[in-house]
Amino acid sequence: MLHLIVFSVFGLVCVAGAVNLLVQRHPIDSALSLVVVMGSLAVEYLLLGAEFVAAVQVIVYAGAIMVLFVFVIMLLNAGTEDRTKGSRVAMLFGIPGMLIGSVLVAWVLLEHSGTGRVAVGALPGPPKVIGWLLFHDFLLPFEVTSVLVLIAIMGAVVLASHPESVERGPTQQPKREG
Amino acid sequence: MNLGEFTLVAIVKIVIAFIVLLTAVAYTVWLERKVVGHIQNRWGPTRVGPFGLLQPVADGLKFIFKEDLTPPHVYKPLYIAAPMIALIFALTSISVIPVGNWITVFGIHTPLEITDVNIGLLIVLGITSLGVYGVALAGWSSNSKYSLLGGLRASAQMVSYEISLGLSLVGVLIMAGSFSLRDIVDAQGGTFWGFIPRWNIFQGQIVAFFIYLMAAYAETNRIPFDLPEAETELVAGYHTEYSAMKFAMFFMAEYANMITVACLATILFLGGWHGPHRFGPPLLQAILPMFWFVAKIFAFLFLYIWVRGTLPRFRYDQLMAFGWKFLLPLAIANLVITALIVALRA
Amino acid sequence: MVPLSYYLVLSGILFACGVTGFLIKRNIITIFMSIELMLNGVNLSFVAFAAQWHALSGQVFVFFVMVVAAAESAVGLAIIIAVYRTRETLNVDRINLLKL
Amino acid sequence: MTPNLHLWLIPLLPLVGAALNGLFGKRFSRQAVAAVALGFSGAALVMALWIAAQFSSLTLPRVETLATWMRAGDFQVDFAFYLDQLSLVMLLVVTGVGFLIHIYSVGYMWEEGGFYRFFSYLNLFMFFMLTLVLASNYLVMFIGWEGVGLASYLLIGFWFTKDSAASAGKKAFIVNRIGDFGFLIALFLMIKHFGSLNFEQVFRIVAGMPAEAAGAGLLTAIGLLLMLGAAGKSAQIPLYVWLPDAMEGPTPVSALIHAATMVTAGVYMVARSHVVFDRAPQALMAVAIVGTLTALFAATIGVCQTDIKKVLAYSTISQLGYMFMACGVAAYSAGIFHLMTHAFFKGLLFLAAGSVIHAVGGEQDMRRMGGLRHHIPWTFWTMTAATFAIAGFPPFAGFFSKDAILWRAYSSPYGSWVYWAIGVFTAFLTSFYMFRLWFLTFFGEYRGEASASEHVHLASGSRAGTASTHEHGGIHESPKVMLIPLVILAVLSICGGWVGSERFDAFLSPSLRTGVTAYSPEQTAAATPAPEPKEQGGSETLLTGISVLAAASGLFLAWLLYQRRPQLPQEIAHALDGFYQAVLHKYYVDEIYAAVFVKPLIDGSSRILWHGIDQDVIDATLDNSAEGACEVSDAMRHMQSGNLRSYAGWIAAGAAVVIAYMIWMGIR
Repeated sequence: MLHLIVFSVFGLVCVAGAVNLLVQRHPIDSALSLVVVMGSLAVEYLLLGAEFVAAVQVIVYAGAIMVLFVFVIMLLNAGTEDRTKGSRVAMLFGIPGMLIGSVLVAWVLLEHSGTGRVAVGALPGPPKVIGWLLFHDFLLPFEVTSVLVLIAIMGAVVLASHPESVERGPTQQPKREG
Repeated sequence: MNLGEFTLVAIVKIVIAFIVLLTAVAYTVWLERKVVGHIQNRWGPTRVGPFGLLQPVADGLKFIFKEDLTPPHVYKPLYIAAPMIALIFALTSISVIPVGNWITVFGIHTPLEITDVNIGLLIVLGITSLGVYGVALAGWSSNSKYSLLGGLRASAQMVSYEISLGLSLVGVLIMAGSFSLRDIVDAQGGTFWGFIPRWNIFQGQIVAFFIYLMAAYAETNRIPFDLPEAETELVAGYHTEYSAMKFAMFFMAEYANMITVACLATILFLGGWHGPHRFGPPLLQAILPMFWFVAKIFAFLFLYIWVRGTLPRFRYDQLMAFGWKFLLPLAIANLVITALIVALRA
Repeated sequence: MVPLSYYLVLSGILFACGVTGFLIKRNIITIFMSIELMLNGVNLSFVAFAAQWHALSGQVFVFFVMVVAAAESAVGLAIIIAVYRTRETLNVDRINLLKL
Repeated sequence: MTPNLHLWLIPLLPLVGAALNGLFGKRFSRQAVAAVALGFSGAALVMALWIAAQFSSLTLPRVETLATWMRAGDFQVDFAFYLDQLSLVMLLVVTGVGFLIHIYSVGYMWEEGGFYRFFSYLNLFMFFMLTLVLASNYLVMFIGWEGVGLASYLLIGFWFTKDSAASAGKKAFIVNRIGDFGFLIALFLMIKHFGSLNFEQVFRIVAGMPAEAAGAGLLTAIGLLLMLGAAGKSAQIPLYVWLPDAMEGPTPVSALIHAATMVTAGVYMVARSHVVFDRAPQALMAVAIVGTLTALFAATIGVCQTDIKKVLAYSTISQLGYMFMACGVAAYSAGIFHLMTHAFFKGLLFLAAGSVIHAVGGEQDMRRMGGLRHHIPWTFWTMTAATFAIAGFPPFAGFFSKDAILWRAYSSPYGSWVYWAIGVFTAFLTSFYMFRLWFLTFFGEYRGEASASEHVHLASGSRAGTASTHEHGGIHESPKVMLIPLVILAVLSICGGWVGSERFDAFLSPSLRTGVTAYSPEQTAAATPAPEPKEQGGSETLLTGISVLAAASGLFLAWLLYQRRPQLPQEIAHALDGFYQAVLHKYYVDEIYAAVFVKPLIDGSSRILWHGIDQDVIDATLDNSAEGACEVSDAMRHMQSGNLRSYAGWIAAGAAVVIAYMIWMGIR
């Protein structure tokens, strides 16, 4: 019972955050709602026993990725969005498609697979075991992902740096007075 | 232990923890003013109470009774929320930090911390990583260029240094093999050859301690990395537009963070509540561990203040270069070497 | 005890919110956040299924999703900065040069 | 067991040399290139000699397996090397003559561009040739077989800027392909029917086949196909056309590849497969007939050639025909004997011819030579030895081997007096055209241009563009490095035959004769009737006398026509105008091939394959589908509005469709 209550509370917070993301017109509000969603999702993970996932969710998603978003919003000084009407397709096809798809999926989930029940801490994911999995069963994906991250870092640096400094190259940057 | 008892104990512990923490925050401020004063050949606070000991109380009263000013053109919801976010996260992280062994009081056996979780370190890291929102949002919502610059600096700086901070801790984690702060402290009990304590700092993690120290200074926006509030260039950085209690919240958050960091350093590197062999009567023996713990925290805080009174401020690009080009590779090297040594020893 | 399908429905709702955000938001950063929202929804279903089938690989997958999301946001935000530098707008309706 | 001989080292050493020169030779000095090439081929020679020295203590045949190459079910092929008396002889010939020609090439090619390339190819050739010779199964042999073809192609086209050289290389390659095609099919037949390519296994199976099956279709087919392969490689009718053109390559190449070693690979292969041929009399007869006809046919063409190297080329074809004839009458040892002596004297002839060409500055037409014997005495004397050897004068090497062949052609159970008669007539022709060459080149007056030095510059300039610093003071003797191999080969040409065919036969018998009996003695007795001596003793001496007489009459005729009465050839040519023209134009074989095979092929591929299939079907399909795609995308591109959210809308709608479809599929 307690489980259901906690689940419902944080589930509602989650959904509220998601909806708030849609409703808010200022990106920083949307970003903060997303942080709320992520935080409550971390609690849901904890409920499922995935303590390490929950911690990483907070540290990486809320603590790093979203900070990056907020940082960019601040950097670009993004204002409230203007409701331009650039796309009829999104309204005519996208929204109905999305609705149809989610209704279908929800129907299938509720009708056909609603038998399983999970208890609190259904599957503990201790860091030790997860680390073992990562470095044994999933070693190749792990290494590939690390390469991906490296590429992403370099890509981000190149993309975000000023075009002039890229042309000049790092070696020819003028020495700063120190 | 039934639910009611559990709740009661939890509430009691929370209350005690917060009272102690807030007091500690207040007296850390006093300590800082006093020490910096002496470093600069001044007296520091002397007027209120003996040695100015009542100065924090006076300051608190002043903050509470000041007019709560909200400048125009600020983005109000976030302007109000930002200091709260900062303070809440700063205070929350103390909840998983153990200050001593299990004790039995009034027949209740309980650990000396608010809650004992097996991923305590991760929770502390998570909560402190959320603390940056307070600073960043304060800077942005103030709608002032000084604040914005401060906020930008803060978020970039904290995200950057968090990586080195996290990596410096991994070495300790490998040595202890657990995320639980209590396990980490327990792993540091005993001595080498009877006189060198088996603290992590003496077990080859001295480099990690150095990285942690640097990253922690940056994370708490302290000199020499206090760029977000660099008063000579940004007036007061992200809290330029804040006053009265809201300003006090930022102030308290900063010192609470310092204490958290000091606690963490004590637990991870300085052997927690382990100290010299126990002596004296049983009561003393029960209290001594806590004394060692507090003493170490005090030493760490003193180091903080000492550095503040001594070092100048870094330039921003120097800060970033230091973090990415020196600390991060060093942390990675330390991690690799530690892992190698542990693997070889196993 | 909570039925597994509750978790799945919750993740579905989050995912649908993400899709909707992608469709109705004009700010490119918000659109990007909608993608993160979708990823979060998927992550929840991963963890829920992991609990259902007692297979930790579900949780491991969440890590991979997170890492990919981190890489993606780093590159994506860099692209956004580059776009903003040239177009001086974040409204995707105004960034539509890629057409016939 | 004797200790491991490391047979694999022998082919590998030249390969290392080839790799070194090929990869880094460009930066080496000429001396270094020559040192590498000579060092590695010389090392191979030393190893071969070392093995030969241990010969008496070896148990032959021996197989040394290096690694498994492929395995499919029961079928297995190893990288394995095989050493018996036959391959030992071939090994010595190839490494010995090869090394001498390497030495010679250093002098001959010194002025040329692409020096390192030449030696890299030459070493590569050695590698493949040794692989071929040492192979222990048909597939490894095929590697060598194809490899020497490749090396031959590369070396014929060594002056690839010259159009004729490039096309000669291509011609050699393509004509060889036809032969290889036969060889390959023979291999496939073996795999299918015997399940192995290993010499020992195949021969054991073949020897074990019942008598009535022996000589039946399968073995005949395999034999004929192997013969086709051998004919391609050894330039027999009808695939000989590439060899004369192959003279476009540098002269040492002609000596090494197109006289001494590679072209004899076919003979070696037939001898190696003798177990198969012994059981297939029809195939054997085909070999004999092809060999005999080739011998005669090429000799007649050789009579009229004026290019010194072309004469030698046709002579080579003719001599190879002799070897085939010998194999065709099951006198394999005689064939191999002739192969060996031929390697000595024909190699020498080519090298000496090269020396002559070198001396007169690139001129190859004998009509512009003459009277050279005083200018280049060393060349003259060595060439004389070789000429007498090939003509078959005793006691030169050629006499013994040719005599053995002719005698066996007459006396062998498979033989016939027809083979013998044609052989003797060919011997007469051989003697005639060789002495014609000899007289034209070395006697009489010098008929070339007065100042040969101009010629030299033109020639070397056109060849490699190196305006040589080397001083060509008119006609001059070649450097020592070229003469030493000549002398060695001359000694071999004189003495090489003294072992005598009987002793050689006895030496080779373990691999060529006991092979049969070892595998199944009683079968041999049934299949090959014991060689009933036709008319021994007196008739052999008589026949020998006749062949020596034929050689002597050839010498006399050549002396008469080209020394005594130099105007006579013209008159004879006029008298026999039609026939002379035909012979001069090599019986128009090239033209016939061009008209019968090449032109229909080109027409067919350009009309049907190019215009018909490629342009009208394949290209048209692509063009039309591309145009269709253009039109469709022209209509569809309006979907691509450039608006991100529209794209997202399409994705969402599409995803909904996919979800609906999958759910529908799941429900159904």
